[in-house]
Amino acid sequence: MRGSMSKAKTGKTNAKAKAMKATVGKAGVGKTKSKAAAPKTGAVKGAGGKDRALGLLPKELVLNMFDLMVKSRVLEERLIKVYKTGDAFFWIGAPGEEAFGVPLGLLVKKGQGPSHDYLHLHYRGTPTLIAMGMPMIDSIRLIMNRATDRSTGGRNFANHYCFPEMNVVPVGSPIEVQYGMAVGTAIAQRRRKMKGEESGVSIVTGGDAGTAEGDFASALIWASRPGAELPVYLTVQNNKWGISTGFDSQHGEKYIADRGKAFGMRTNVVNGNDPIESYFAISQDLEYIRKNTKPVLTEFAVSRLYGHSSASGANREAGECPIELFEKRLVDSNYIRSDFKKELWEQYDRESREAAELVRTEAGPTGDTIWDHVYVGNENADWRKF
Amino acid sequence: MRGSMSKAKTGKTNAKAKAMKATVGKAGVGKTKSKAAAPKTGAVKGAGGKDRALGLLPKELVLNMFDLMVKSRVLEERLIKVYKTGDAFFWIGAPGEEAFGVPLGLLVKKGQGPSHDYLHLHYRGTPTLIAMGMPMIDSIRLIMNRATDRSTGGRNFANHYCFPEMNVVPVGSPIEVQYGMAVGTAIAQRRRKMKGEESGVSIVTGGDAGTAEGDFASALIWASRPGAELPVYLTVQNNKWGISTGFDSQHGEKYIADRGKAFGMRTNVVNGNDPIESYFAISQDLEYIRKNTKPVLTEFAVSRLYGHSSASGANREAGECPIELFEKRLVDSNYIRSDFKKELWEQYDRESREAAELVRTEAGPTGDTIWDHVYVGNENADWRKF
Amino acid sequence: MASMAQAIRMALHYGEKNLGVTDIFGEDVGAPLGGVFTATQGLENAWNSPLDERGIVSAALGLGLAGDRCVAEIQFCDYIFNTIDLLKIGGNTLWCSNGQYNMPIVVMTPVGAGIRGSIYHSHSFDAWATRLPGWKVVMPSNPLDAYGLLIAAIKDPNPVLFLKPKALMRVRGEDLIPGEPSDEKELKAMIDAPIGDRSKWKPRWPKLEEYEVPIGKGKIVQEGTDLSVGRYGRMLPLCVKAAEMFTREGRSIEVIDLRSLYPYDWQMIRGSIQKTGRVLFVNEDTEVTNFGEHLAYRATQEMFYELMARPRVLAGKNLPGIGLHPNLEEASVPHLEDIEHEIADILAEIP
Amino acid sequence: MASMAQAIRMALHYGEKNLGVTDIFGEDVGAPLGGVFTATQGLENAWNSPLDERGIVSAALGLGLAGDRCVAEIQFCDYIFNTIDLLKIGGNTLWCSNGQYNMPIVVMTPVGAGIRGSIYHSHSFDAWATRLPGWKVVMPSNPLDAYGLLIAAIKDPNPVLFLKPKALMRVRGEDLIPGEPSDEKELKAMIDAPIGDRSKWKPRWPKLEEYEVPIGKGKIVQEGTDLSVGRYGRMLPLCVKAAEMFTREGRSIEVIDLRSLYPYDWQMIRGSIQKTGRVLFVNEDTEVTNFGEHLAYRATQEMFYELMARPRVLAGKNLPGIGLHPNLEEASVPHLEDIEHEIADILAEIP
Ligand SMILES: Cc1ncc(C[n+]2csc(CCOP(=O)(O)OP(=O)(O)O)c2C)c(N)n1
Ligand SMILES: Cc1ncc(C[n+]2csc(CCOP(=O)(O)OP(=O)(O)O)c2C)c(N)n1
Ligand SMILES: [Mg+2]
Ligand SMILES: [Mg+2]
Repeated sequence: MRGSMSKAKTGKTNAKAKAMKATVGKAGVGKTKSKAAAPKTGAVKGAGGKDRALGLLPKELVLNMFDLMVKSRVLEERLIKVYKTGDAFFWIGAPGEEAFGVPLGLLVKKGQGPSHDYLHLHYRGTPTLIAMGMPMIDSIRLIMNRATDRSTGGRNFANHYCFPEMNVVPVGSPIEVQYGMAVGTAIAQRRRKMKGEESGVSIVTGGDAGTAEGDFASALIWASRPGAELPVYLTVQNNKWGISTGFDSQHGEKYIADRGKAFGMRTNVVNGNDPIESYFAISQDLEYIRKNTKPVLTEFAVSRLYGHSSASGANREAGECPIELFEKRLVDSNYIRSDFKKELWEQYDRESREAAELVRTEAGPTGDTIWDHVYVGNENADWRKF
Repeated sequence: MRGSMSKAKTGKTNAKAKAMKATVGKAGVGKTKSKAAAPKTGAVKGAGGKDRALGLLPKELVLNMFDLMVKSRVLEERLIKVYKTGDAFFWIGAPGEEAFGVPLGLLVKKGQGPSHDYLHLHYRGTPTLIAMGMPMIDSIRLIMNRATDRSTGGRNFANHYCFPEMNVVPVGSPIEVQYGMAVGTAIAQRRRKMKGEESGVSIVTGGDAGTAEGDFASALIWASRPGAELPVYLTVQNNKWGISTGFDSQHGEKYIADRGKAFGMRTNVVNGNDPIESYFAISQDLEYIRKNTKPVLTEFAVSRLYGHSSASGANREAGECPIELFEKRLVDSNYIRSDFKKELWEQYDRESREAAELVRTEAGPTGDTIWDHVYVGNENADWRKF
Repeated sequence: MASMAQAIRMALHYGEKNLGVTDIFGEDVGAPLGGVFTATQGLENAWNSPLDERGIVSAALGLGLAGDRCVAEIQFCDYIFNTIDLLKIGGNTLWCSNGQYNMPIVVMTPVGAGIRGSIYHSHSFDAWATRLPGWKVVMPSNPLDAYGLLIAAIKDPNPVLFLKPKALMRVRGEDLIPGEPSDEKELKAMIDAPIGDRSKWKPRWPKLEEYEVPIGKGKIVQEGTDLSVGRYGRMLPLCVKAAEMFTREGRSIEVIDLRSLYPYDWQMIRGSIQKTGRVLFVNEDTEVTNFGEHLAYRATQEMFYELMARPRVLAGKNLPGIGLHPNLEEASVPHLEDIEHEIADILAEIP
Repeated sequence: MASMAQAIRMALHYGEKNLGVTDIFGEDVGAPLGGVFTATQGLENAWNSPLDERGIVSAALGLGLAGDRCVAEIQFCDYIFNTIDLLKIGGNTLWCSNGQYNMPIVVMTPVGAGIRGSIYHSHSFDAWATRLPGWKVVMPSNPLDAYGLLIAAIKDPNPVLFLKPKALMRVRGEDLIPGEPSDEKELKAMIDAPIGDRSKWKPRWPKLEEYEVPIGKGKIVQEGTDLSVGRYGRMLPLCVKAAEMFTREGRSIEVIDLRSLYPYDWQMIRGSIQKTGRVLFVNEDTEVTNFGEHLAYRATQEMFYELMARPRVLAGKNLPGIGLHPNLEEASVPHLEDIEHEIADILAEIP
């Protein structure tokens, strides 16, 4: 990180749209593939000004993060609209987790197989995937359960992504089991690392309430076996809620991350509503894991801005908005003009609306596909035909 | 404890057999019901001498603990003999855990129902039960699966005790689930306590390897819910083994007890091979729980002296023997004569042999009892008769 | 008329007031939500648990050991599958302890498809539940039965699994619950939590009476002579509809609501089959190693030479899940046309 | 001849040498013990896991996602019941991911009674296993089949449950495993870990050859004409013995070893029943909602008018557990006399 930090200090003013789309050379390998022609930032001065943290990252990266955060939020709001107009049965997603999810997506070593990073996401992964280049339409096809939905073929809920070429393993509904599975991919990665082969990190995300499941603790045990420590990045997004149940009503831990300490694990607590802080934390955590082949447990404080899911209405609720906070900083530091976000928003909104309109014309899966993929190669699994 | 400590300093010399059998008035409520006429201690001088810790407890209590530890060991060795002579299919038990188990049994608030302490034991509970007054023959009937086996009716393995009148809930084979169930009885106790009713503590025991199960972590969460903290005593007996697997090969924690810290829980690490240290620790822990209605997690280092179970031969293996260590201290401090243990041993050995001989003449359960106790009151559970 | 969610709520209220229910708990069971289907709103002893199904069932077991009466909820049966070992313990505690410790607990959980719940809100649990000896298993198909079965479950000294057909939770019944005001709106005003701030809300409970549906007793929902249909839970309305269709065609279909899965009312089923000579068992759990197969097997054993047609089972397809898209869901679990088709087929069979 | 434990060990060795098996793990699976039944002694990639069944299955799932081949063990199937949700994930990953992620893992676990294992070392898992769509389920009854089925399981791109009948683990077979030295003692000296210090021990593996028992294929163990007995695992020797008894009495019993429970070899079962007109399915899992009932149900559906007697199932009693005392165990799971009695009964049935 030091490298990119000092580079950041030389960050240019008047970042161009093209610059906004560029990836940060050193730390990030993810590229955003958004095809929208971004509006100009309209920035007049720069390099962070009084906001010193801002100035520690290259300006293009900072602006790129903002862009992706907005894009992710617009997409989620589109999904909510799709739900509310009756074009989907259910919505669940990530508005309020962009300042954590976007930096994560940018810092992933993207690709397929154990030589790259695995992503064991839960149902709030949109920001990460947007940062990794997922086209909006993929998310819309999923929520509208079309046959064209790559992730699940119209079988599963919104935000239940699956993209093997980016090592995004299937997002499931059951809470917390992803932590145990991340241990498994990390075992595969550790084995390769020990043989001197190229290998990645297994990254897992999940909510605060879910850490009450034994599987979270199980992952702490397995990640820290002496002499077999795993390259696994255990993250928790603490929005202080599990559906209607407040964190503080059920949890005596001050910080969930403290639970790693008994295992001699590196732990952090991070303001996940601050993309700069999140970026540095994730970047340093991943660097530590890659270098030491040891686990890290980091807790990110995040917001839940549209309630738990459509089951609770999917309406905007009170809460710190990471995008608004970030926008203010960028405006205050003259990275963007005050009308910049609106323009960006409108552009992504258009993109998402057009995508939704297209998807609406696409067919759903037919009933006869239910037996597909029970076994590999569609080997018969129907006992009537044995 | 302070009270009994100062009292202890006045401990009498030449403790009589009768004194040995007495319980300590203040701290302990358990009474040993052993009917064996104990040999004389033959002690010539006393009050701990150079062994200051010894002197902190009443001498009668110290000698009583030694007596019960020997009795428990003799019983376990009897069970092993019963197994080795082909009169039982399987043995598992507690040789090496006496210095933890006996003090625990003496400190339990014994009785039936939530106003007393619950015991959620695992399959190494003999010392605790001997200290609570279980007749040896009950244990022998269990291992020989006779119809007279009160605990299970000949259905379950050795050391799978169940004594409702002492709140000893059924010992099961599945590892670690007892921690979650202890949470349940503790909820019942907390409710009573909050209403100002008489209530006890839920005490749970278990091994080191088993703490890898999620249920252990789950109990930490449930025990420390803010404003709903439970009167539960979470103990771990760390013998450094899970069957053939060494603790250090699987666990990155220096101390298991440290896992309680993130939950703001009182934690301790205790030398469970020292009955005096164990007695003080347990006594203070229980006092804390009774007073504060808050959980405690304490780890006891113990020995495993006859291997895991009969599956690994049930032969004496290397390891610190808590009874030998204690005997030496007692001899060195002139609490007992050097031939005292031998006498005591022989007496209990006789008692256990006679019990085994009697049990050998007793009948096993008949096949037609299998449908008994599926439902309460033997309500029919056989579908053929619906 | 009360919905099933309201009926359950009233039974639980009756339980905490009159039957010693000390704890009603699970994820989001307490205030402010009162359960994802509102079935636990306004109850005095309802509380939110950590997000931990194993902890929930374990705590229930402990409460049972302490002799307290509790009703624990697993939010969706889709999330009960990490607790099967604990449920087994619930079912074997009395037996393992030589009759010394009974386990007087109730575990309730919503089951089945029908709400576009996708892969993890559409699971069934009835076939699994019947593989848990020591438990009693019930599943109502209407609010009054839900009320009566839940009261029976709470009073039973054995562990009882109370399966809630989630697609019926909001459906209203045809019979008043004893003590229920006859005006639906009045009931709502009394016991439904308001939208918005609930912190000061308190329910006004009607003066409820005890009403028990004995565990182990089924009910003939519609009498008939040509064919018997045995089902439970959500499949009821469908079977009744199908039966009506055939009535119009001059056939007479008897429909049995099992209500209890274990112990089950064999005398009623047997009597019905002896009358009609034909039987169809309908449920929506996956079809291989399915409880309907047990019933069909038993019918074959005991009435092989009386049957006019093969006892048939119509159940969910043997798939890893139920897909979200309606095309997928409908191809996976029995729906009206499937049932009609099966009935027609069985009626057409000539021995 | 090799015992089943040795056969499994050899298949795993073959797997790590030739089929890319990277991890063989579970509680006490690695050195020094090599598994509670010695089935994993001396393997290069065998390692001990924490005492955590959920962790074991989860890790296997992760390894499967990474495309690695692993064989995970649950020490006794009695302790697999806290992982049913994870096994369901194993079975639905390919389906949920629209065919994008397969799950090429093997989970093996000892099952059944017969070793005086008492309540928690006597459970069966076959009925449960057949309720896990997406999995293949196999269960050998002799060492050679164990070798061939395990190799097939490792090669299969789907998740496979390999059920080990624990009472047969030490029983020797009648056929040599391809590559196995003909002298039993030689094999022992080569691959059995010594008593005492094992820290320097290394196995000398015979030059094993690939041998696959195709998943989904049963085997007619004994041909006959009067009655078909379908069974698997530990029930084989008993059924063969019973069949021999009847042969002496001039009756001819066909015995089928299913070997695969899902997919199962219906063609073989059906062919056999069509020949004999009578069938008995034997297994030791609890009898209500039992896999045998599925097979009996299907036999009834497809051969109702060809059957000479009701298809019968003999299984374990529907009890919460299997008691330790021999009187209890014998009254709970099928034993020789039970099987003989059932066969006699079915043979005596006059249509
Ligand atoms: C095992 C399991 N139990 C229950 C649920 C139902 N459920 C879905 S989300 C949720 C709350 C999760 O809270 P948290 O872990 O904090 O994540 P958040 O939704 O707040 O991001 C619950 C109880 C589930 N999906 N899986
Ligand atoms: C859930 C479960 N998994 C596996 C087993 C098999 N088993 C019995 S004892 C044991 C080791 C337990 O080790 P530890 O918890 O340290 O207790 P110890 O026996 O050393 O006292 C194992 C793996 C079991 N009984 N239950
Ligand atoms: Mg949360
Ligand atoms: Mg241990």
